[in-house]
Amino acid sequence: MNTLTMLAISFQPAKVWTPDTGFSLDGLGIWISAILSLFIFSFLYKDNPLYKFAESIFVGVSIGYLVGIVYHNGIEANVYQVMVSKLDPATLKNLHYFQEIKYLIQHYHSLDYWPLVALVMGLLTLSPFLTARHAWLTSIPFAFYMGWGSGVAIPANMQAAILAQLYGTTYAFSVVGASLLNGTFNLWNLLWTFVMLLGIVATLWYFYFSAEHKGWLGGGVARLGIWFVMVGFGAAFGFTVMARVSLLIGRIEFLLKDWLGLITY
Amino acid sequence: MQFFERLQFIDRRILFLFLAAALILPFFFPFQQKILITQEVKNFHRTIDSLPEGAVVAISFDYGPSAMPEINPMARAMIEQIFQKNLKLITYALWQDGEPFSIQIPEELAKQHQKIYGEHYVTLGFKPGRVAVILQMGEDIHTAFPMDSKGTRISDIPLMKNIRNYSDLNLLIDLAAGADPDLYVGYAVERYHIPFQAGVTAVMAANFYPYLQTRQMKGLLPGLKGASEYEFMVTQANSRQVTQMMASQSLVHLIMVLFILLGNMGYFLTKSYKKQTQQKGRG
Amino acid sequence: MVTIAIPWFIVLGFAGFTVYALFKPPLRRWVAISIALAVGMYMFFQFFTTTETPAGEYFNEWFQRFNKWAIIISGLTVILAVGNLLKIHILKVKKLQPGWGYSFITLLALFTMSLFGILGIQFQKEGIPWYQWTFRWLWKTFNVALDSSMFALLAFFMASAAYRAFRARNMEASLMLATAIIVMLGRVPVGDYITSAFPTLTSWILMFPNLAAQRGIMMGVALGAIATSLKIILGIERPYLGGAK
Amino acid sequence: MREEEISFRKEYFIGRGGGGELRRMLNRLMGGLLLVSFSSVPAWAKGWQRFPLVDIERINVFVLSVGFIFVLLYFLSRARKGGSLYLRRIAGLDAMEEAIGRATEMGKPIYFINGLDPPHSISTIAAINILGLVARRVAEYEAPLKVPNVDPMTYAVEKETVKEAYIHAGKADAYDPDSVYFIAGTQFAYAAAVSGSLLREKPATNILLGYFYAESLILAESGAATGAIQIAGTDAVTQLPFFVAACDYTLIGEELYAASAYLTRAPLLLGALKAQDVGKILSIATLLMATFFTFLAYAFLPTVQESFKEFFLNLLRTA
Repeated sequence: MNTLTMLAISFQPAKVWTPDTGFSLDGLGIWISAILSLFIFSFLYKDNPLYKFAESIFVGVSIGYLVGIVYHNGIEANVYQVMVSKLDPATLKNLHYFQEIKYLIQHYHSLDYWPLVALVMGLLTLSPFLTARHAWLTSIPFAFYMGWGSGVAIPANMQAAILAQLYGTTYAFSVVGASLLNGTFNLWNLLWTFVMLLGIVATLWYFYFSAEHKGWLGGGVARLGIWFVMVGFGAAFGFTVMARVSLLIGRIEFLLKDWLGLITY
Repeated sequence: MQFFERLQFIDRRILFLFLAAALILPFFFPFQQKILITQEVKNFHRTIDSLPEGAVVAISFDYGPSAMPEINPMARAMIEQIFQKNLKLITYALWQDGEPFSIQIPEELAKQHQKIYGEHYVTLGFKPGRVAVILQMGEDIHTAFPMDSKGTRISDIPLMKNIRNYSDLNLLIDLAAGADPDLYVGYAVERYHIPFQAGVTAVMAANFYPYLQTRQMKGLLPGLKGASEYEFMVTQANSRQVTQMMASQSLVHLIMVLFILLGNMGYFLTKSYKKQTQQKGRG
Repeated sequence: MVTIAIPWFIVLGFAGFTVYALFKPPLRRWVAISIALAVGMYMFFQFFTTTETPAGEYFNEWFQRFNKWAIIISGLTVILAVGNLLKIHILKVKKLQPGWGYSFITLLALFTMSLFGILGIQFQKEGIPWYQWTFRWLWKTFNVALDSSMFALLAFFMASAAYRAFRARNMEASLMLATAIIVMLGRVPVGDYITSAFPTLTSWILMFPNLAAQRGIMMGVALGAIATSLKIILGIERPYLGGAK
Repeated sequence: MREEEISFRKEYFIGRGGGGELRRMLNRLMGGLLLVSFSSVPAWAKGWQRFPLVDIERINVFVLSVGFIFVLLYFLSRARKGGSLYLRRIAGLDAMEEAIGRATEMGKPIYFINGLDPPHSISTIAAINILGLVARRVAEYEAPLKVPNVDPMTYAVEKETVKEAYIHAGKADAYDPDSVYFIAGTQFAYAAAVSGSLLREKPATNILLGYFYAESLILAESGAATGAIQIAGTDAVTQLPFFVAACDYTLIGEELYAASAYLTRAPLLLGALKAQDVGKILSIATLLMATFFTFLAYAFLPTVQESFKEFFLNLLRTA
């Protein structure tokens, strides 16, 4: 493959307008995207108006997008549609807004009113923006949500992050132990399983604050703990480098391929 | 001495230059690399592969455009495998930015495999609430998602008629850019005992290895490397895009390691040089 | 019949309490505290009940109802995000503070995107294609480009941070450095070309020492999360009161 | 009582009976107790007999959770009463003291940078607690302090904290109202502004405490480039590697809370920390015992009953 000719021939930037197909919104979108990306990248030099411009758009569109999608997928689907779930969707679909309201009032007895409780609670988040005196009402939905979240979090954490992890560690030892009898024993397995146990115990001990980390045992295990933690962080660091680079590659690919058309595949 | 010290403080523009070169060159001079498949990816592939025909797999799209380069190839390969094996597919998103992906990718691939919406696959769209949705899906998917992404009541969709909650699903997969797999393990796997695995960005990957050992996660696809391995397993070859991205990735890692080593060399040499001069001064 | 009425009494009781508290300021925070306590306790104990009896099913029904409410409420917290954004930026534009132009752009982007979002994702009524199309176009052009560029930026900072700040100062930093280098080389095919030890060693690191450290940290974090959750339920810690104490 | 009713109750109270021998034993115990206590229920209370009971599969989670509640409440009440609860000194605190001293000697400012989270998040609470003490020490030495902020609410709280600290140190006139300031409202703008001023002012000491996101990298790196002593602390696990790489001392995860609790003796933090410590030491003990005995039983006692071998596994089983 002659890569150099590929470079020379295939310079086909995205087209906003062509004589055959006329104006292309897709092409325009790619151009805008590319320019905004470059604005963002200009931050590498220093903070500048172009970057600030792109950033202010970002803040606006990300929340604006959230508004649209939550309105439909959160409120329309989970409040309105649940309320009318006993009614015929085909009939509702063909009604205009006022007819629909009239229809709903007529069929008030077959509506589900439970979602309204949540809707009212949720709308209380508006209170700080409407009245300073009753801004405290906003604490009600948050209290519900946090109480709810805390209630489910306690058993879930106990089960998944503590008991299951203890079980997993113990289970590894039962497997190694059984392997002694059934002839699949491997010294490395035993050793690595032991390293795992040591690492968990040492890490837990490192984060134990009620005793001084002194002496050959206390101090030594704590030191071992921080070493294990550092190995863990090292792995995370290596992985993070990988992730950030991937994101940049993805962006460069967009610029080279979709925008400039330098590569074609 | 100056030279050693300078090794520590090479202008970052030079570093960026090297970085940019390592990133861009493979796009024009692509090279294929050997793919070594890791155990967690093999497990991931096998979990889907061992499902019987007609089994139902749900995929949760919990990532935004920022994680697109890493996770989209996973999503594509995964849905490819699911359609190849004639499994049923349900997609949804717990991150608002994941919704477009959860709709576009299955639709694209469904066209290639002649799959019919509503019979072979369903896209349920986005739902706010994360933990709330995960829990409610365990009890009743029909009330967590009253409508699909197109606005049809999901009780009217043939595929969803017999699917009430997690016990009717054969596998749950999370494609995540954040800590959502933690939530799935805590609130779905332990509570409802559903087989679960995840494809995650590399940033989060190291955190999930404990779950592999406890089998709370059947398999894991960590970052772009995981995606490339998995894609290779599914299609027996890497797509051009992933090959090129991995090539860039390789070069960039090499450059980074080189620079880190250079910096540290400078650090140590400067330190030992200083020590030597100090001793001389004392003598 | 009585059992069906009980939850209504409870819900109406809380509503009544709230209305009463509107006129009795000292009582206000107790509304929130009692709601957090009641809901938290319910969710906690529900976990340990079976659903195999009618009574258990009834317990479960309320569990589901709370879940559904949580979905709706967490959706509505978008009000808070929008409200705060509007408050800050409208003020800035009004007073023509420095940088009000950017605020204006933010507001414009917010309004355009939410308008097309609400009109564009039409569910029940037949959608107007123009809106839908524009919405998808806006998302693809602005959200995708800006979000991914913002994070792609980090690669550069990452590189310069790794080079300039990553020194083997002491034993801990050296261990981290060594692991990071092994993982960086072990997770790309190039590492395998240098020596096949890199991928093997990487797998070992991830499956044993890394697993041990992550598990230790995970257990510690879980204990912390349980403690925090308990404090929230019992009203010892009241983050939900926020500024409005 | 009719036979079928007894069998119904047995089945009902004893539950699904999955799991191993230990769980079955527990099931029998619980079921038996309940059977006895319910056999004399009067007819009018019959409806209550059908009230849902504990899912026996999850009894271990229940016992541990409830146990933890009591431990937590005990330590919280002791901490509130001002009882003597021992916490070891965190090494990072000495480093912090030293760093403040160095800044005074050099006459350069000290930067206190806290994360993006609002003031009610636990890491921000810990950071603000430490800020109070740092500010007091800084006031005593009369070194300049800078606290750039991103969250308006945190900004308001920290302003008060610093002011109080100066008054407490008897240096109210030395307090500079501009030392705590609002610098930017969004993540990257904040990172850019702070790293810009770090590079300009070249502070002697940077203290980064709180919950950080992707901006941690930019902040820590530009701080390291200026040659400042950097002390960081966060419980954001994904950001910790960067701090460890770029800072001279890092408070890892819970060390941040511990440092805060150690310095301020704030009952909320202290009590929770002690309860977590009990949880940790119990976990360590369980781990050592369970792995040791399970390994021995599986490796050297082939003839022993399966239920004995699985004793600990059953105790810990959740699925």
